Amino acid sequence: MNALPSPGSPGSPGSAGATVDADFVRRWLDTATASVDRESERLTELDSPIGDADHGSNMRRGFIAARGAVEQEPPGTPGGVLVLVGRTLISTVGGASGPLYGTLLRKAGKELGDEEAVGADRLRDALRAGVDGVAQLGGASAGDKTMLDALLPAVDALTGALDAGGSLAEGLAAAASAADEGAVATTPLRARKGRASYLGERSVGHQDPGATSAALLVDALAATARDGAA
Amino acid sequence: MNALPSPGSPGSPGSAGATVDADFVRRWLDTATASVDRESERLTELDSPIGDADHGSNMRRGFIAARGAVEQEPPGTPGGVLVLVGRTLISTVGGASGPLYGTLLRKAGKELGDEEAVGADRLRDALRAGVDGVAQLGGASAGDKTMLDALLPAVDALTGALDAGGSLAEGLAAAASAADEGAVATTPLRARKGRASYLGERSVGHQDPGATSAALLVDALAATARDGAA
Amino acid sequence: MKMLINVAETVVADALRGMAAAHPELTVDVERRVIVRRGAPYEGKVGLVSGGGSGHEPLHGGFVGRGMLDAACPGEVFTSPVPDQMVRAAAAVDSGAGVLFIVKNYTGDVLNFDMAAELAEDEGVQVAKVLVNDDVAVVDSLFTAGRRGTGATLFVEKLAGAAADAGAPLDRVAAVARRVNESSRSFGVALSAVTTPAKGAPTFDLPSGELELGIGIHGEPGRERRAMMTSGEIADVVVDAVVEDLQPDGPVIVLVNGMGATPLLELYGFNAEVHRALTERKVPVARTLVGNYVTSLDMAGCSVSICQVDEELLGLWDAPVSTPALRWGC
Amino acid sequence: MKMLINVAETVVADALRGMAAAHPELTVDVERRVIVRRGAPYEGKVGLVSGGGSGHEPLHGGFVGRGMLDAACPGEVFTSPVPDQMVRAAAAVDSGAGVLFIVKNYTGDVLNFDMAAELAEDEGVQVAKVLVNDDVAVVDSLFTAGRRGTGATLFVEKLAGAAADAGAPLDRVAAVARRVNESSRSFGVALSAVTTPAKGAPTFDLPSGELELGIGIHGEPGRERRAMMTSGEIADVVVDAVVEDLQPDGPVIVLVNGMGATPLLELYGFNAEVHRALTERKVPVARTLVGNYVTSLDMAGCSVSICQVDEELLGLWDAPVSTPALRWGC
Ligand SMILES: Nc1ncnc2c1ncn2[C@@H]1O[C@H](COP(=O)(O)OP(=O)(O)O)[C@@H](O)[C@H]1O
Ligand SMILES: Nc1ncnc2c1ncn2[C@@H]1O[C@H](COP(=O)(O)OP(=O)(O)O)[C@@H](O)[C@H]1O
Ligand SMILES: [Mg+2]
Ligand SMILES: [Mg+2]
Ligand SMILES: [Mg+2]
Ligand SMILES: [Mg+2]
Repeated sequence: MNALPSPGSPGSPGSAGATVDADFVRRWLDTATASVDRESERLTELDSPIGDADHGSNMRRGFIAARGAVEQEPPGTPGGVLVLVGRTLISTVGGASGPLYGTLLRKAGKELGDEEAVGADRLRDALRAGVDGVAQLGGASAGDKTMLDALLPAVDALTGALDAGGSLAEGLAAAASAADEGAVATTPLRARKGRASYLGERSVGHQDPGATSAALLVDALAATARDGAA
Repeated sequence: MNALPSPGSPGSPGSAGATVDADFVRRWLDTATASVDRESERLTELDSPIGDADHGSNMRRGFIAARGAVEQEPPGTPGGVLVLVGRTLISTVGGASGPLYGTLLRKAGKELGDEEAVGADRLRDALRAGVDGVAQLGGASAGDKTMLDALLPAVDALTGALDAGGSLAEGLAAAASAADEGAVATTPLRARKGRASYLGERSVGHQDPGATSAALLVDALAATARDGAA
Repeated sequence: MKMLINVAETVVADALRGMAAAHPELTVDVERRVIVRRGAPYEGKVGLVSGGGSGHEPLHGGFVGRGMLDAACPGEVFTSPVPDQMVRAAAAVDSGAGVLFIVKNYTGDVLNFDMAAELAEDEGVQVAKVLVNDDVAVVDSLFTAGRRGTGATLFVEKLAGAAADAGAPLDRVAAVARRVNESSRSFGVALSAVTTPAKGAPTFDLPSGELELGIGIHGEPGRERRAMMTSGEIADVVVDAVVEDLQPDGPVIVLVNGMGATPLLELYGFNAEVHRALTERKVPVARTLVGNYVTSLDMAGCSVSICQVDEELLGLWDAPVSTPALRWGC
Repeated sequence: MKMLINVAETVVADALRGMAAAHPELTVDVERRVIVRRGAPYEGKVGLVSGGGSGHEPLHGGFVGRGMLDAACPGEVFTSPVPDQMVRAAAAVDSGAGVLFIVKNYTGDVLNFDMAAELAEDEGVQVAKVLVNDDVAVVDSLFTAGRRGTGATLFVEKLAGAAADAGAPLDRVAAVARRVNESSRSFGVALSAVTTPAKGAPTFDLPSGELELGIGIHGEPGRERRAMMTSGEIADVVVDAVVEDLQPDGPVIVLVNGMGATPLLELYGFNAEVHRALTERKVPVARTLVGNYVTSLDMAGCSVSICQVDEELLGLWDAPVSTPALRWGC
């Protein structure tokens, strides 16, 4: 709860005090967009047996649009970038993932207000706010075989790492591992939300596409921190 | 032209004088129906690449109906049976083959009028009249890749065999061989009538379904004479 | 190949029972295979009768009703009906003003309708016939059975039907029908072959990555096989084929017709390209109809039909029609 | 898999251009993906807006017109539209009498329409929402996203549309819509999987000799796979599913709906079996609609929807409707 290294304390680059600014979020967006673009077919493939085969193209369309929007009028704060990305996803994705990811990022951005640069703890607060928003909007809980099964463990891992004195990069690396594991762990679950829930028992044995894309987004966050820290 | 063995001369069974009566035509109908039934899939198969994949079911439907009609009220003369078969084909087959085969048999039957039993020469006359009817109705000539390419050689072979003093069974055996050869010889032809003509050059290399079914009908005629003669 | 059927033998009879159940405004004789507009014959009105093999639905049964056909005779799948059906239909719809047979140009249809016309005239019904032969994919020469009747059948049935509805006498209705046919051209493209219930397997092989140009509506292969093209490229080929043959010098009605299994989403997209192609060739479009009207069972693909119209024909097109598959103005 | 398209990315935009070209009675905003009835807003009339993923055509765009929808918002293929579209549609059709959003029950549709409703209300438009959730194949429990909206959407749009056309106020139109949904049930069967333009291959494998029972309209597999059955057997399964769930004690309207690639010949044959099955279960049929109305691209198969009706609902069904895909009485 009370992170020991105080935010903004002049630690080594890569400490929990490392700053997340608008540029950081923009670099994350670039990495995430590239990753979603690259994995688009796989996401659609995962959305075929238990969904409607559009998750990859949905994510791709949304992130390319978000990147365009941010490039056209780059907001000056990390919160501003996140809100713009969230809004753009809502306006361009559609489906279940559009409002959900849009809410994730909008709520996260709103949490940051107009702070110009934030530390790891505030980023964690923002992610927590975003994930809470997703849970509230979609009504899903852990284990329902949704994107939350990657997002919730990610935020928990980040929190744990920071609480244990880890740096931003370390915390996000832990979050990424947890998200990846969470995504893989959706395979044996029976879906209780979204399209896959229509399949009942037949949804078992397939990895959830939204959990998979959520892990990609968290992975991109970790990569951004790692590259910035290098 | 002038067949030497005069019609009706009391020759050996199987001579040109052998009689074709209502029973003969009924036995032919049984044999032809069985053969069409057995070969139905092959006829439809042949009608696939250059037609509309219905010739087998057309023929099968028509001959089963014709057999039913003849069984229900068996006409007493060979001409009567042929006319009834022709009429039934017209009323039950549809497509190109319905009116054409219907006309073949109706015209053949009409040629025989109400003669109770006829010899080989009259049967030849009847077939000639039927085939002329087909040519007139359909407007096709030899080499157009139609049923006529089996029927015309069959009548010619029958005529030739009888002219050479052959028996009914011999004449019909010759007719059957000629029909079979004629059917096979349609393969390299380019269709000029019926559906296959739409394909132009692409009709080359496929055996005509109607010529194939025509050969079956002539084969059945030969078999009827042969079995009767045995 | 899976089909939503009982057995192949009863497909047509089953469909007729289903039509009877769905359309109380039609009298469906399942046994004798005649679909008649309820209330026929209509006093003083010329009766319109068409028919052909089944498998092209909604053609023709779906076009029976006010302002179009008075009766339709469905044959077996892809097999023209038999004369008995047409004779019965003619008798059912003749008010004394005579009957027009609308016949698609296929050997089977022509022969059977010819026989029926003779028989119906023997029974005292005055019969006129019009042949629909709009398919430019077929070279019309002494060496073919002539052009096939395809999409333009809808134009002929609609416009002649409107003329009959307006009280025109038999020779006039027949003249309209002939003029519509002469003013119409069609061309079709297949993306997949068709599977008939009787055969149960595709009638020809169409490898992925290829399409057939110049197909008919009976699962026949086309004139030519080509590498798969975009919707825009296909529109150019198809529009070229019909426009070069018809050489219209005035507005046309265009039918963008699905062969059965092509989604409406794709058909509408194709329609955009057809309009573009017509506009580029300076052919004004007066009316457009997009949908599955003259189909070939489960074939994927499309055809385009155009009909050049003057004021009279356009008026007949806009006139009220009320049938299961085509309905407006009433 | 071959499609009549240019590229997957432009499929929806191309279709909208094609709709615009075919239907001058509609205003199609291709860029912003809104299809609006020409002349809207109609003074004093409640505006009806629906929408959803593309690939279900003619739903919803084909149902825009007199007596049905005022506007439709098409999303990407099988992807619900975005709130911006619905907000724009609401603004375009609101005469001040308010707007009803007709929403098929899918997480995506619900979330996007919810957001749109908030935004539209911010802009001063009074919005009511009705959820369509008629698919009995889905167990409606806490452990699912609830029943899907499928064929009954047509009933809701038609009957609520007629109520709005007759001048009913928003709460009344919404009440009719809800009542129709509560009185309706659907169940679908797939004989083949669906191929989306984005994926370009079937979304699931369906071996020959098998069918999927309880499918949705987005290429999702069904609840159960079975050995292929006859049309009559399928009708029994499907009719049992909807009748046992709805337990109608009066006449129903029945929609025998094709999923896209099943020939009309087969659908009519299936309708005969559906009528037989309903009759055997003593369910009287007041009206029947047979055709491809709520489709799933190129899927072969069908669904049956029933809606129990009283005098009022039957009157609304028979009321004039004039849209590209459903038209009668005017
Ligand atoms: N109620 C929900 N809460 C959280 N996530 C959800 C919910 N419903 C669906 N999802 C996520 O959305 C993903 C599907 O997204 P997508 O395919 O883009 O939308 P759609 O299901 O509308 O086609 C699922 O894999 C799941 O992770
Ligand atoms: N004008 C014609 N004259 C003679 N035979 C013809 C003619 N047109 C077609 N045929 C024959 O009919 C056969 C096709 O019969 P069928 O498949 O039953 O009818 P359809 O072509 O109407 O489907 C062809 O193979 C050919 O032998
Ligand atoms: Mg999806
Ligand atoms: Mg044939
Ligand atoms: Mg045929
Ligand atoms: Mg979707």
